[in-house]
Amino acid sequence: MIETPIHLLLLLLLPPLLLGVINKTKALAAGRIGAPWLQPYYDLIKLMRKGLVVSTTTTWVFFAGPAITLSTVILAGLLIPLGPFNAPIAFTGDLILFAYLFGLARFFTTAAALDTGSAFEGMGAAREVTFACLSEPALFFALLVLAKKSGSLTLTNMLHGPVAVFPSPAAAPLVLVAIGLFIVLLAETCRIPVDDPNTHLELTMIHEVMVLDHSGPLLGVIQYASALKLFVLSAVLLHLLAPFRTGSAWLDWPLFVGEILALAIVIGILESIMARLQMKRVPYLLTGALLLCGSGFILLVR
Amino acid sequence: MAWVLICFPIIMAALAAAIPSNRWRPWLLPVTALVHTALTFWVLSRPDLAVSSAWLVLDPPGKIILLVVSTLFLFCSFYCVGYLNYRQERSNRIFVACLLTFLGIMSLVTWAHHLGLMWVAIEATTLSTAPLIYFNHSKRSIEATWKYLLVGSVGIALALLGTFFLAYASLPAGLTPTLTLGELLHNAPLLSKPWLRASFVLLLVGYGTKMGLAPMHTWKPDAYGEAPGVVGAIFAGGVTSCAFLAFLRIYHICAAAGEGPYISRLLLFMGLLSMAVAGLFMVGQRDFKRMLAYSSVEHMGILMVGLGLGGPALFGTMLHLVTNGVTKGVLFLSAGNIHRAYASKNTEQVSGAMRRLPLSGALFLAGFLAITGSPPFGPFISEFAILNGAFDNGRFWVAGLFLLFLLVVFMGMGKTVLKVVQGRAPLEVHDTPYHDGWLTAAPPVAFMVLVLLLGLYIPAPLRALLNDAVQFLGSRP
Amino acid sequence: MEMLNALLVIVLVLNLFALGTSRILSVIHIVATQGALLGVIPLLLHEHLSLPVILAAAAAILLKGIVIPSIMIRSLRAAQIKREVEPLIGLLPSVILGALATAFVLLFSKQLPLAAHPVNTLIVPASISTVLVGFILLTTRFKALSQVLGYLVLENGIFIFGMLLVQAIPLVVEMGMFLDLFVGVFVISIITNHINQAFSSMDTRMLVSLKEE
Amino acid sequence: MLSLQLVLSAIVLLGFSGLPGCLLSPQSALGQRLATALMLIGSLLGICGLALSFDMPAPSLHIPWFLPWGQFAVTLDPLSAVFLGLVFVVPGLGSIYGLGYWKQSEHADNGRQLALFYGVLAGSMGLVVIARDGILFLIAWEIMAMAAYFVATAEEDNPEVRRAGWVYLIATHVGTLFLFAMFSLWYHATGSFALELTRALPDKTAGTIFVLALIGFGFKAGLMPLHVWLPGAHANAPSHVSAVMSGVMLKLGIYGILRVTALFPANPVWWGGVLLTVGSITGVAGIAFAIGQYDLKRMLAYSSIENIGIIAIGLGLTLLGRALGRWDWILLGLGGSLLHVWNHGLFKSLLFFNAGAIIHDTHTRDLDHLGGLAKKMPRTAVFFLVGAVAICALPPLNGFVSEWLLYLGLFHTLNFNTEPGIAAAATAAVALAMIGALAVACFVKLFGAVFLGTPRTSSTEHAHDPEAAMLVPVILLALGCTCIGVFPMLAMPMLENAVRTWALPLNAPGSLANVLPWHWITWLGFALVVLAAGIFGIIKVLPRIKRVPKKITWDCGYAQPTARMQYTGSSFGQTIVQLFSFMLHPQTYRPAMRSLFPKPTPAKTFVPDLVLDRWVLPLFNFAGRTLPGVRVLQQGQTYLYLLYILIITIILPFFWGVGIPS
Repeated sequence: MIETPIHLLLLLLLPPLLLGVINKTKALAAGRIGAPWLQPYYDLIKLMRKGLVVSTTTTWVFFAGPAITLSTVILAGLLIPLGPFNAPIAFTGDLILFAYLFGLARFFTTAAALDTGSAFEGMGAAREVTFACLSEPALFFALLVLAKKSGSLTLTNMLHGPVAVFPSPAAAPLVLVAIGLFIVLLAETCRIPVDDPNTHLELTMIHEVMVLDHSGPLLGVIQYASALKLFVLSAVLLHLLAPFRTGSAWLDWPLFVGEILALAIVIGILESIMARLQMKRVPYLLTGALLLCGSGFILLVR
Repeated sequence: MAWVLICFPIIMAALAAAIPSNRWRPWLLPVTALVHTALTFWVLSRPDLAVSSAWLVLDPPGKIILLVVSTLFLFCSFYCVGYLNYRQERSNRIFVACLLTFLGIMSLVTWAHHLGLMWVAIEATTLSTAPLIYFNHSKRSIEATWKYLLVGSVGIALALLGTFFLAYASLPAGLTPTLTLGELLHNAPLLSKPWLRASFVLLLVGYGTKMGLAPMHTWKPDAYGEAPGVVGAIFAGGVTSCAFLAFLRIYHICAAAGEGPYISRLLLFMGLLSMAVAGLFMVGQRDFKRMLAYSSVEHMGILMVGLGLGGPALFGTMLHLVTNGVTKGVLFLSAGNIHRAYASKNTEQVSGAMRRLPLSGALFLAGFLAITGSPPFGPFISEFAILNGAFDNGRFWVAGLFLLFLLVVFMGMGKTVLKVVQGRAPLEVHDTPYHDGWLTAAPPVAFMVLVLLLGLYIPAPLRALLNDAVQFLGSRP
Repeated sequence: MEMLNALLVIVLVLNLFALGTSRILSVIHIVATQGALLGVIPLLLHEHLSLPVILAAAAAILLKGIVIPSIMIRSLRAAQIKREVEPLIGLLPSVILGALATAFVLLFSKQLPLAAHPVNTLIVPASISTVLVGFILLTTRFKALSQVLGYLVLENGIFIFGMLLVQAIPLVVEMGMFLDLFVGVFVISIITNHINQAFSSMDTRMLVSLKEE
Repeated sequence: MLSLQLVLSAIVLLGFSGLPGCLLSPQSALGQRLATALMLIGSLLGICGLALSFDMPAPSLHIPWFLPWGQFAVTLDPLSAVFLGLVFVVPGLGSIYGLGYWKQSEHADNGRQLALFYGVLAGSMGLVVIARDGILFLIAWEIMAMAAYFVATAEEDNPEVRRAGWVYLIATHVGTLFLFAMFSLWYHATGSFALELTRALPDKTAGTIFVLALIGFGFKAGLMPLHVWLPGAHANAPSHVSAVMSGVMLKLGIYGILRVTALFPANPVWWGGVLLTVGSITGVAGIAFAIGQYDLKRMLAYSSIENIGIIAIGLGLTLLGRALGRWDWILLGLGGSLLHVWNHGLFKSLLFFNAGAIIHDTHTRDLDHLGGLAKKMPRTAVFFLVGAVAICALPPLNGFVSEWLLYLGLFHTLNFNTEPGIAAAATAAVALAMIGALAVACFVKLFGAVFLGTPRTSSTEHAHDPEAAMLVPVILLALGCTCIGVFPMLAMPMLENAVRTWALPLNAPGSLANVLPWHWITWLGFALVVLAAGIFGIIKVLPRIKRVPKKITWDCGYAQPTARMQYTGSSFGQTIVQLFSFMLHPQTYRPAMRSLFPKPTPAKTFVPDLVLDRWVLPLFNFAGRTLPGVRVLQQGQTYLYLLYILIITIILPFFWGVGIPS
């Protein structure tokens, strides 16, 4: 029963580290020393202690956005099994809730963006909701495949089922789905090639441009939430990519942390070898993901 | 008894011709109508009065028509008084006299069991109604009357030839030729088929002209368009019903002769053709009285379809005679009021009737919904019964076309009606003198009540009468 | 019988004359003659003369031969119009048409299942072809009066057929029919007068204000 | 029995609620108050009736009547009860709302008529739901359709309203004709009009009846491509009328399909397949078109189409389940659809009421003229937001619960191993996901364009929160949405009974109340609220947040952002419209730069309805142009008329014995 506290601890504390790892990897790949691993933590703490400036046009929605986003991501995190351990909350159909929590987050993030009445943030919001129309179906195709494979409608059992890419025979669908999910992950967490978290060319951004007006603690909350999102989605993906088990809890926790950091490194490498796609190309990429997951499903049920 | 029903109105007509006062003469109409209706109901309640002689028998179909005609005339007669009050500038001597004569002759049609006599009566209706169309004495009304007379007379002449053929049909079989319905029915199977069929075609065309089946309907829009609204009502409810009854006789004989399949093809063809033509001419129709004329054509078509389907549809057909009659009363009378209030019957000028004449406008709209077969009005029951008939003897194509044409008619008619009823009334119409009065508004309301009643509750006696009629048409003495 | 057939042939010839004549007055005369001749038919058809037969004959001669034509002539006088009929198709073509129709009917009548009694093959075809000629007159003439004449010819044709069934059609009905015919023509000629007053012409081509525009 | 009597009296009260007002003067507010009072009394009686009927054997009443066929047969079974619930809630609230929104004193020339037909509409809808005889059903159905026409065209002096009404009239009449055919065929097949469970009919007949019903009722429900009348009618009707039409009347189309399918003991697989496909298409296309609109109420109308699509998906799953004998699919599919029927009834009326409040003050429905209303009408903003979140099926509100059921049902089709084709049904879940994402886009656009940012025109100057009469119904509806969202298990027994009524012959263990972990929904709902509130609070109480300096929006350093620089609703939807342009065919008018110094010219883009504006109207215009060509046949020449007679006389004998069955 020690699992739940550990789960909570990892969920709440680990995510910024992923960002740190990614940035460090990119820096090294670019031949720089880069910011320390723990830089994201420092940023968050600083932001939390900073003051706040809000626009005269905004209303309470502007505050509600970050708050609701963070809470939904935390709840989503509680539904996900980390490594071989069960999730704190698991019930039939929680996978739907998992997906729709992100929908709720999207609703309020975009609403908060529109609340400022700025053209740029409206633009970002429009892009966010548009790309979701493609990534969401892809996610559901993936869920269908996993559900079919595992025969369960509970995320924990589903992800602990025979869904890993290589040990299981006839893994072709799973490979497709894994790739698709990975693209969805990149899109949802606004990484390259979909979005560039640390550019400052507003016209080309999706997520960052939505939060232009959020400052201080609000910005902190938002960045923390996106780190959590990255963590949660990576944890899901890991069940497909790295189903390694040792059997003893003492080894499995560190193993899981190692895996997820490794995934972060992969993302970092990817970001440093790839360029961001043109905005009008992004839909093609996401459609690709949709098709991958879809064909995975077809392969499975044919 | 028959003689009273037939002669009393004609005597009153003579009286009307004699009365000098233009203002009081119209009141003869309601008086006569009341007596006539009372007598009618008495006759209907007393089966023993139904046979007056070999030639004058009131059989169930006749009873239905008599009932319709008498009621229709009763309500219309009150309307006439109101209408003629607005038309004091013109002498109504001929108008009233002709109306009364016409009532008598219609009663004769319902009683006649001798096809020759029947023909005489039908022709007489043509002649006695011509002056009614001519009431306005305008160029247009002359033209309408001329066309009505010429087309009508030619049609009726063909009907006469058909009647002769029918009589002749018994000669080849060595029977003595006769025209009394009873005998014809009795030896129907012996009649020579070719002559029978030929006579059927001629009578279909002849009496069809009077009913206004396409393509013999051409006189109808002109006549209905130019005649006063009340005359339209009496035409669409009365004259057509009488012609239909006349045609019902030959139908009965042919059915008894076992010609069923042959005539049903003809009837379905004529019926669907009429519905289609009516629908086509209603699309984009700007003159709402002509539109009503085409609606009448359509409903004659529906009657034909019902007859052609036979079986379960016969009940619907008989019922449709009644419902169509009363609904046409609503439509023509309210249309007449609107026409008078706007001094135009063209939808270019007429709009916003609901505001200008709340009552008549509402009645016109309700009448439209009723006549197009929307529940809960009477025509829905009858048309639905006919549809059921189509499905019941597996004629799905007929059913499909039937529904399609109903839709076309609904669209064509609805466009015009809504143009008339909705929107804002043009300002200049507010200074026309006409406003809904008791005498001109109550009759259509009464009709509307009947229509609604028939849609929700068919009185037991009427139902019995309809069933008798269906029985009768299936039988042969 | 030969007599009767000869009579019927004359009737048919008169049809063609009616089609071919240009002056309305003479057409009226032709139709009158035809009517009068028809009145004779029943007398020839039924050897033992019964009352209805005689009455029918008398009524026919009186009405078709005298009364109606005089009405027509009066209204023709009343209407100061050009006395020529104005056919839709030329006179000669309409004659040819009528002739063809008559011929066709005569041939066709062989197929008709005619009754054994009365043994006469000409009555039925004669009546039908007269009806057709009536239709041709009705559909190819423009003057109101000449259309009325067409209607009369049509009626004549029907009357010929009626001759076969005198005993079938009781006297009252017979009289009723005559009455109707009479009143009909009477009313029509009244209307033609009104037309003539209102439109100062009898050309029915003027009567096209009521139409679907 | 008492329950049925209560419901019947309620229906009568609703039906005639508008009558007293007609006897009073056009301006008197008394009539309207009377009507509302009668409506409310009726609704309360009805709800009591429903409560009494719960878990009782369904009471029914048969009175023979004097029509050639049929009888006055009504039954109050759980399936009817579900829909009756809506009938007794929404119109009543609507009439309260009307007291403020459509004041008799301000609408003297149509107020009474509106009240009259509003009542008739409500009453007839009640009758439709309990009728168990074909004829009675048709009568009630048509009264409902006509009453809806009259309330929707209350402002018939406005040509646009007339046009929309005309389209509605045609559409509903076509639907009715299909129902005529359907019931005739039913009568032909079963020998009676009684709507009761029959022995199995021959497949062909049953299939035809199903298709006829699907089309006939589809017109009313607004299944694509039969939805043509829906956007216009909803946009141009008074808002409380739109609420009733969208919230309740559309659902009766669904009810019709349910009732007819319930008449058959079993059905082939393809019925379910058809409904699944139609539902998915309707849902995706509906919401995509909604995003393309710039008219507030048209967007809501199209989103109604989308929700009907979602419900249809559930029905498809249900029929599939019955065809393959899978009780769990029926349970989840039908339970989900019925719950969604309820939910949509609640949040769509909520949204329409709020929209009405906005239109009432700003006199415009154009999104691009609104904006920044959250400051002027804060309460309206909150309740609108509740509706928007609910309709996007987001937790913790009611929309999520019904879609959750549907998703689970669709996922259940996966573990059906005998026929692989069936698992394809699960792809409907993907369609549902896409619908969900699009819905978020749609309602963010709507909420953002109307309430957030700064006002785009002066039309919002006089906007303010509405009076109590318009606010109370909104509050109640919002409460309803939240309750169902947080305590869904309360609704389950009712749904359960309805489902079992529908699937009468096969009856299996496993009930909605205990197959699903409802307590988690409740707890997580609370957790979400508490967590969000907590974070909100923490941010607020952080030391440096005590006094927040207010500055203009940091528009990337641009010093003078004006209202016209904002992203408009249209531009917000643009990206998605482009993504779906293969289906939406957006039309754009760009200003043409001709001269050197061009005059200011407007640029605008809009999305016409695919079916109505691209197919139906052109077809009808063509017919309207060509059909009158037959008039050359009737130009007044008498001799031609006579010729027609001759011709027909010659033609008719040619039917002589041709193919006569002897």
